[in-house]
Amino acid sequence: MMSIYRIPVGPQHPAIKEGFQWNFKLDGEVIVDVTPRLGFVHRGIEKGMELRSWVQGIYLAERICGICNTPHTTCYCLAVEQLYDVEVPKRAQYLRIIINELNRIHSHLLWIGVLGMEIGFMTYFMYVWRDRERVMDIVELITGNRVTMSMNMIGGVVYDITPPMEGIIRRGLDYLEERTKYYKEVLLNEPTIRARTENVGVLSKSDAIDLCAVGPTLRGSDVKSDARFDEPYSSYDEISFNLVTYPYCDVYARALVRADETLESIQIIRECLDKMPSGPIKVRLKRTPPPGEAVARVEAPRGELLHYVKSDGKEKPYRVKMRTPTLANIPATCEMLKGYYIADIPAIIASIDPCYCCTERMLFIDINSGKSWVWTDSELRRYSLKYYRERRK
Amino acid sequence: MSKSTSKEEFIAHELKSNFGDVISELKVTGPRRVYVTVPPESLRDILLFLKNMFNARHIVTITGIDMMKSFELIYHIAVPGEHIRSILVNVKTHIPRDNPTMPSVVDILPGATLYEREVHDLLGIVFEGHPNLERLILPDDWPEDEFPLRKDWKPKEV
Amino acid sequence: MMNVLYYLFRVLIYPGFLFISALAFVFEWIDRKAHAHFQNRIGPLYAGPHGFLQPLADFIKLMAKEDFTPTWANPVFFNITPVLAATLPVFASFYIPFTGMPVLPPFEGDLVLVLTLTTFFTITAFLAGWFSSNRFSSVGAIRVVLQFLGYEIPMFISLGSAAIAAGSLSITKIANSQVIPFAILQPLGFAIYIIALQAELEKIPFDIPEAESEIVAGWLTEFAGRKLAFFRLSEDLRLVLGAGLATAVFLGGGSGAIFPPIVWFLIKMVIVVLIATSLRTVFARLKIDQVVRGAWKYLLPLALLQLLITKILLVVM
Amino acid sequence: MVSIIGWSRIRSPWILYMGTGHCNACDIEVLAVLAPRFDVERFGILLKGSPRHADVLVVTGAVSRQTAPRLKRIYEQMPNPKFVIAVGTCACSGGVYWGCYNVLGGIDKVIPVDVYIPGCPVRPEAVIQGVAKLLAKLQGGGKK
Repeated sequence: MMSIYRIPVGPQHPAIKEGFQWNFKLDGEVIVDVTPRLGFVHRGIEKGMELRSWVQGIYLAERICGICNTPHTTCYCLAVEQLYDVEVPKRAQYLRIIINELNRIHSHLLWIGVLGMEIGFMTYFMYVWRDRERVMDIVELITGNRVTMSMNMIGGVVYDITPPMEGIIRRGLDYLEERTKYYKEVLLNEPTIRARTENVGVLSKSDAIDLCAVGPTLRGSDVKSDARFDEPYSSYDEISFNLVTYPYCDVYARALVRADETLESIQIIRECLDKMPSGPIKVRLKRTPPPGEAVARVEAPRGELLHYVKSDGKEKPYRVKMRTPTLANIPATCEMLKGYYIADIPAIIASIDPCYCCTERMLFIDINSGKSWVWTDSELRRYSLKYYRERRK
Repeated sequence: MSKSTSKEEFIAHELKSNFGDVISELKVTGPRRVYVTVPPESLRDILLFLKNMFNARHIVTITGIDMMKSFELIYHIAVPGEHIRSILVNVKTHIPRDNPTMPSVVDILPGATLYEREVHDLLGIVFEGHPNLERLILPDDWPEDEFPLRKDWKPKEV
Repeated sequence: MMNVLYYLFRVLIYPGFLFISALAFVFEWIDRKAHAHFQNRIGPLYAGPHGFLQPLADFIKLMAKEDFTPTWANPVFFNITPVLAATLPVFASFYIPFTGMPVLPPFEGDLVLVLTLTTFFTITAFLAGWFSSNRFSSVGAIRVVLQFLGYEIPMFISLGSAAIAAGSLSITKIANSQVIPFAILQPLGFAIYIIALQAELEKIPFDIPEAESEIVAGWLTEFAGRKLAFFRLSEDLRLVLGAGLATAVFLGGGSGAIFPPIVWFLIKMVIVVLIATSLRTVFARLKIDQVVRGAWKYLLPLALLQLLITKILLVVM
Repeated sequence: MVSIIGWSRIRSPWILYMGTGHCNACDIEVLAVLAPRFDVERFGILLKGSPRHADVLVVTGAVSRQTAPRLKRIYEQMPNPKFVIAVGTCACSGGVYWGCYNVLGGIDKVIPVDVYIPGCPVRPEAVIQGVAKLLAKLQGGGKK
């Protein structure tokens, strides 16, 4: 029986950058092994970086992922500044914190809305995305653009926050805080959401550490690790905020982690606005950095992001390596699927909230008979229904 | 900027004492940064040492660079400091360009499966012992022997 | 001769086909506008005054689109099912007393006929999905039947208990015999009917056969152009049928103070439609196994309980 | 008769969204167009899942080699009269990914495009204006 497993290209919600495809190895009913196949949205950015000058690299780094564009530019600029061995002025560091946290609020609210859309709760999606516009207004106020902030520059920051802006930003933050608390309330005790997210896609704490998971996926399994604490870049250590973790290890925990982190981010921005030092916002630097190499780590909304930069003194980078947080989470995602029955795959895949447009194919290989077949999600769902009905008889 | 705290010094010192003869270069370039260069054969021992001695279980990624005369692989390992993933130890190795093979580290650090497949895809380095070294990133119709991240590879009109 | 003309007029124009289709478009407009306003949006605005002609615009556009039959699809069923899907609800609506008197003369047992026609529709939906030879529509078809197994029996029982209370199986008699609307006498029956109606119309939280993001558009995936127009029209017609049945059986049909029966009937139907829309707005989509298990574990016992209460009340009275 | 059909086509353009080698910024802006603040349902625009149901194909992202055949197939599955809107600078001309080896450049290298909406990411207002321009083009005797 050969038929293709394919979730069609359709209205998709962007949660990760790389499209991926799941290959399952089965022993009868139980999933023994899962291997992913990426590459559907691969554009060859790392090679593209070598064709661009250092400054042009910022604009390409920004468009690796549309949602968390700021962490990418922050990480790239931090790495290059390490090459120059220069310290960015204090005010620029605080501005970078504010922009990164605004981006985190934007990304987390987006994901919470998409979680509602994912389980068919359109009203929740509409309300959350209506309030998310408030963050984009603040971002537009500071940088002039709703989504791609292009705030960072090698040696500092491009835009500044003037006193009249602060008042608007604070009012926006108050409104956002009140709304995020309300959405967390809904998340906590709305039965249909809980029915679709509780103890689904469980990732134990030890697996999360072994498989190097990052971000909310890791912190949902009760592991205290956040790049802002592990490596306090751009004076995060001067800001007091706490690390959010939940012990339930399932999708419900990850949703709660993201909701709490949004509230934390709002506090961070307020504290930055209070303690904002005066002074210049950028440092003038030569066009090409001295030869050498540098590594920078930043906490993107989806997890720890790493940029490695190598320069040989020329005006184009010799090598730029980026590791997006989603790539780190894929082995952990495979772990979540192991040991479950075929019938559970639709629930877990939906709970991981993959980028539907890229989750294309699911290949099954029965290791006993060596027979291999590929199923469509619909056939998979039909099989799971039949499977559960037999179990219930 | 370069006030290096004791933890990095301690790690560097431990590495020096255990693998002194093998290490060709070791430096602490700043807070939370340790660079060490080793030959390919002893890479696995270093990773095992870091894992057992310092409980370093998080590999951030593997960077592959085409240095014209040889390939350079950098294993970025996060070693616990004040937090469980604070200090970044970058373990570097050089492998010859003609038959680029490297022992896989998946059994020591299971998180490295995808990074090795990515380097294999883009640079053509074969990792012996890797469970399934299939294509990860490049499209299906991509010719077998072309590796985009090599310096001598020019993008043809697609 | 005059009699035939009169009947033709009643069937085709006034309480018949034209009137019901216009009602269908109006109800779809009410549904979309209410749904949008619940979600803090405006909803259709520019097609006619306040977007009133939006459903009509959708219908005409679909009629004018290119319409083709996929090569592997079974041509016979693929072309018949859309027409069947549109005519069944209309035929069933002929027995609903919109204007106090239904289009076709009422007879004892027309409630049973209307319910069998709704069951026929489910079978048509299954055939449409199954024979359009697309993976997603075949699974959508299976889910239609699965969901049908869940909600159909509780729906019949809740209507049955109302029929027993009114002592007749003719919708018109049930409507006229209600001094106090059954919705107040039998609130449980009314609630079960509304939930079952929501499942029959495949609206959230029961829209698994159609709009699950994994299976594109369920059993409707392969239909385009005119066929899709008929299926969307049939969806609205079923809403009219469902709301009409709810009004006739549970809300006392056209009986009301000053206004003629047709006005009261329309008001009550609009109320039922708004209830359905609010259900659609407030809930998330359930999984198919949750729906089927919920129907058998909760809806069915409650329906039987309602039947028991009605019987006891009748015996006591 | 034609004017009624023309009116109905202008009043209910159903869109099908597709991302090809995109960076997600334009996707969330296209999705934001459905959210309460911009709410394109006022113009009768609905987001549809199946190519059979849609009139307008909204495409973002510079076409990557892997998604080019899929984009062509989705376009062919759509019934006439169908239109294509290229959303974002990448969809119009490959945008910031010039020189990247796995990218074909703009959408028009694969399928005919009716409306180009530049912007990186495109603003929701621009998407609405793009659709309005398409409808205006339709009004002036669009192609059958």
